[in-house]
Amino acid sequence: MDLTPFLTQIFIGLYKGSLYWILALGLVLIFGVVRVINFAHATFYVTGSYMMYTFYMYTGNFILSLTMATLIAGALGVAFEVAVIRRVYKLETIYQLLATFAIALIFNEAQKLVWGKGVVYIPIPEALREGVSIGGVTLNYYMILIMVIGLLLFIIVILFMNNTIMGLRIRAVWRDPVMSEALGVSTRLIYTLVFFVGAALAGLGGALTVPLISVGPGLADYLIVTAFIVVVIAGLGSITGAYIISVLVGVLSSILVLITPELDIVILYMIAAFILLLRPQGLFGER
Amino acid sequence: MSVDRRGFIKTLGAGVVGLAVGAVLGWAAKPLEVREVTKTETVTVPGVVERKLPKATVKIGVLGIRSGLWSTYGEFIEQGARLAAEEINAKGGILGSRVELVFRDELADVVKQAKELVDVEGADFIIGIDSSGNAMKVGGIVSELGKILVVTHAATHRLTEELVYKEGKKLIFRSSVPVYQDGTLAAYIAKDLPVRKWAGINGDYEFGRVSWELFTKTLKALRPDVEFVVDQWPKFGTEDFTPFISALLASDAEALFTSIWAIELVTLQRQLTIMGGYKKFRAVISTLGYSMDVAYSLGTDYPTAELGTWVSARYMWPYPPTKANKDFVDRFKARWGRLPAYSAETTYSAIYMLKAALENAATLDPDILIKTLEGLVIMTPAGVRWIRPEDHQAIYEVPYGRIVHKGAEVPLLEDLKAVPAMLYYRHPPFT
Amino acid sequence: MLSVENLNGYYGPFQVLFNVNFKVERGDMIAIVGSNGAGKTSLLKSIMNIELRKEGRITFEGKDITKLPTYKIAKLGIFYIPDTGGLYHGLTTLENMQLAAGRRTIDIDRLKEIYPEIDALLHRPADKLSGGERKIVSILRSILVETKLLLLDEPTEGVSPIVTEEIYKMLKKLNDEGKTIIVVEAGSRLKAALKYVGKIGVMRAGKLEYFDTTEKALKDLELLKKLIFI
Amino acid sequence: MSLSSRLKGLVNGNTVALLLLIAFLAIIPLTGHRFYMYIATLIMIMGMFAMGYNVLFGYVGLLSFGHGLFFGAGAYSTALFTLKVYSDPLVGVLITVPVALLTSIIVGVLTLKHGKVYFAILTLALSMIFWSALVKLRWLTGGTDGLVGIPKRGVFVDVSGPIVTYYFILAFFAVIMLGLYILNKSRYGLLLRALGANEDRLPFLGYSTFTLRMVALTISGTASALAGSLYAVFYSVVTPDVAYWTFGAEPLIMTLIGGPSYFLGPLIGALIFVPLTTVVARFAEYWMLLLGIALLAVILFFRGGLLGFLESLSRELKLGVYRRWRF
Repeated sequence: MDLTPFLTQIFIGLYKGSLYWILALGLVLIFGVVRVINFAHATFYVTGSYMMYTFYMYTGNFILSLTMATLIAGALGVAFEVAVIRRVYKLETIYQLLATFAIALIFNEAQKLVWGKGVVYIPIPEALREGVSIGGVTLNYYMILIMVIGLLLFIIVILFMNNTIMGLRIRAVWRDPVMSEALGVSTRLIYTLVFFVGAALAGLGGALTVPLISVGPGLADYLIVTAFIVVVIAGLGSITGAYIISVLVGVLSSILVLITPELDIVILYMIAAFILLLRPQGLFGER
Repeated sequence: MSVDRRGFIKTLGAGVVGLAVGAVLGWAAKPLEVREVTKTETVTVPGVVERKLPKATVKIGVLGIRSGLWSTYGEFIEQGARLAAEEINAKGGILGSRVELVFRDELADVVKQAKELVDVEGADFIIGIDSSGNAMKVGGIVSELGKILVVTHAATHRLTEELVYKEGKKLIFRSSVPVYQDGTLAAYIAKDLPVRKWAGINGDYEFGRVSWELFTKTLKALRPDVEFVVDQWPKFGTEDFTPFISALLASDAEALFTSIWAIELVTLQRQLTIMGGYKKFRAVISTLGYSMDVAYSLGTDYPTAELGTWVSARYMWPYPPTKANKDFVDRFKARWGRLPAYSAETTYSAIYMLKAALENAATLDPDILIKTLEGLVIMTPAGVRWIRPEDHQAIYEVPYGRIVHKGAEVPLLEDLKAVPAMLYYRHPPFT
Repeated sequence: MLSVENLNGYYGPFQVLFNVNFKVERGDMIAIVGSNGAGKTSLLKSIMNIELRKEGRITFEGKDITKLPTYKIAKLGIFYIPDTGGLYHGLTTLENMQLAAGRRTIDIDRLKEIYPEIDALLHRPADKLSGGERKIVSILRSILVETKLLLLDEPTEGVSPIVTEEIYKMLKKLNDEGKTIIVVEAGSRLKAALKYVGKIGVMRAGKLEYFDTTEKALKDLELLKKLIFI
Repeated sequence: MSLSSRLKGLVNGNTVALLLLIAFLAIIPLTGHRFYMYIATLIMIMGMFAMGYNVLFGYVGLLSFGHGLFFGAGAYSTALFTLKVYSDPLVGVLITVPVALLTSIIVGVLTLKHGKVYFAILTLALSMIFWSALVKLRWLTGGTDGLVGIPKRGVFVDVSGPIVTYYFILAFFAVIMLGLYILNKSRYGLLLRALGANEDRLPFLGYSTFTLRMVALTISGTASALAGSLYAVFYSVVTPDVAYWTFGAEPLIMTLIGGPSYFLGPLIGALIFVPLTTVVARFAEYWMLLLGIALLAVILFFRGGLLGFLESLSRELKLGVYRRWRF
């Protein structure tokens, strides 16, 4: 049996998984620390995409555009936290959810007013246009870059969380915000910081995909839904779990395309629901 | 399909006619009764004076996708409709009555919008509708609305075959080509290509399924030696096709058929290029590949396969090369700053269809208008449209063409291949 | 040093503190006792501005802290230890210490002065410590920062009598070094507390019913018991 | 004084409002204006959906993101039954009751054992499975294009005229509203609300939390399914959209607009939401923008919903009128 098709599907799955991970990481951080389920995450993602496009159109500089897109998405995250989320922290979960949902609606439409209704994309950087060819499928260097960035982000986040005071404080707020306050940690600052990081990560994900996936209003929805599934399966609040599950979901859904093209999403939802029924806290979550 | 199709194939021999004579031949190939109907259409009514409509304004409700990801399509519909209305009003309206348009977003509960158009806005006609599901919904309640509905984009054959022909919902008409264009005609293009093994990637919904089914069935009948080695079904709204593409590329297919459209098609084409699809597939057929949103988005990046990237749409601005069409394209470009997309033309022509019917009948009574519209033949930018009486489907030709780059902002077409519409359309009784 | 004036506290629509007034002098070691639900924990939380809504005025070293966010109150030198000890599960003892210390380095020798066996605990996760060890670690954290006032919520709850003694000795040592301490204790710990503290308060049904020196309290022991247990 | 106060006790604000509303709905067809009838029908259907939803949300305090599942189950069981088994709208609507009971019990067994957050996530997951099954099982459900031609004319009843359809739906609406009203006044309703207010204390009273929640879910699911069923009859078309989570979130939005802690809150919400989206949709492209802004305003400034706002207003004016509208 020729295994090449499976190898290429696994490769593609790893690349897709890395994208899910970049989004899931922001969701996990925001949910874990701030305890807000952020429906507006796609907003930051799409903002990153459009900013990438806009800056690239003006400067033609890939790295600069990527940096600016990430920072602007992060800044939007901060604005959002300060203007809206801060007012709903103390309310019931449902109001937080709806607030993020409302923001998502508003931004989706607002983006259309600014960037129009069509799709935009930018070319892949010159140096990364080619790729490795396996069995007729080109494994593009740019896709490999996304996988590497995903892995690097994982290493950086784990090192940051375990080896810096700020990381320690974030973990502390994650577990017990009240006690952290009593120890002199400003949870408000941490919340804002986490929103910045989460939104910036989503923006980075959005910016990175512009050369590969065309961007239009609302196009990130499916990606975000999958990232949510990842976070839920992994357990709300587990960083390592989110990485592992992102990659697994990427690879699994990619292989399902090959073997049961009919049923890929159904199977994914079924697996997610099955895991939830057995372990509502998710595979890596604590109760 | 109807019994006389084989006869057509014989008469027309190759079945494919050249660009220059395409329109003329296609016209000539139409059955005799069509030409007879022409006469009734051309008969003007010199004897009657003071022909007027009972209302000073004819209101046309226009439905289209105006919010969310697909709102470009609603925009095309709106631009086509506005252009037609502006032209008509500038020339004194329809029998002296002004045309007024009311636009509604079909994504905000299409049935509610349709009812509101009729009951609150007082629309005399409803036109437009992008999504097949929505067309079926409005089609389902059309007798309750009591107004003529002209669908200008949604392509499901069930609308005309089931609702009009089988269920007798005579108020429904369609000015745009149905899914036959995507499935059946594509097979006529495919049969002449020197490839045997086909791959398919289509949306996992009615339109994608039917396109692929018609394509494979027709092609197999025309060329029994072909094989369909792989088919993939991404769902509606897929933003990343990479897993599907790599599954396609893992097969030994030599050519690719796709009915994916709009934004998704842009992504699909780019990712195909990136992943080496255009090194592998010698030919690509993209049934809605010359929709203007796609052509503008891809621009000079529009990939070309060795044996051609064959594209079509429900109307393509370079075809037919008639003066009427050229004038329309110029007027459209002057008005909106871009080339007309297909739903702009189909909506534009729908309004002119209504105009013709109103001028003939001089009434707003739907029953009389239905009779007038049935069998109507009218010259439109897309060529001559004949409204088939049985299923109220407008019959006209749209060719397939090969994408070429000539340094323009949008890619152009070469080797336009037109096949007479009567040849590849399904015919009553649609068995 | 700390003064609480006309303090009323609410959880949602429910009032839990009623017009509480008292003053704490520098170097005091105070125990506030009361039965379950008497409002002791609420009192500490309202000083720290955690969770409840309040009316009244609280000043610390002359500064009005009533409306300050919790972390700013903490930064003024008030260290609060909840009844759970407030250690973070999943974090090691050392990480828990570091969290309190912030960017300061942890002076292990200083910790050893107070609690010699600290070495054995440093690298164990906080949830793997025994109940007594947890309480001790949670108190030790307070000496890593310039704590002026230490607020403890039932530091000896669920701990053996021997460890209770150990904890109180440790607190006494800190008090001798100049730290002001307020301990909240369940009624059953009244006797243990009386051995070490200088002032005693009794809460009942959200009111501070008694507040005086230990000497005086020892004379009023019967009254105290009545207040606590009835 | 004593007589008027006794009268006040008897004539609860809810009773009057409900009866007035039903009477008002009953005379709408007399205007002969089909669009008003259409809007009123939608208000009835979505109102039923939201009122059913609130049995779970407002009474028991459980947040469901999967109510599209019940609505969709109702719509599809009616559609499939009338199209494939027995062509009659009345039987088609009634058949949803056993279907809804079964669905509720299955969903309940799977989701009610866990905490509130997990309930929200699990209901969302289950409804998405249901939705993707509707999309994928094309041979049965017609895929994304749905099922068309659900009959209005049947063996027992013929509701093919718009006025007949209207009264057919109004009859079900009235029955369900009165049923929910009786539930609300009954001891069971009180228990359910007590459960929402304080779940810790109830087991001591001899009631299992699980059983009570299951009862609430079943009532809620059945009302939602009936709404879905009438929706199918009304439109003659069903598509998988009705099972998608965003559709399932609409009753939640209506409930929040009206006020979840008032018996009629969700219905008032539907009364505002349905015409509002109709008006706002005229701004074509921007209607979702306006919806977002409206939602945000409700969350930030009017969390008690319209009735909550009115209550605090009437309290300010020392009238206390809307207090009697509470559960």
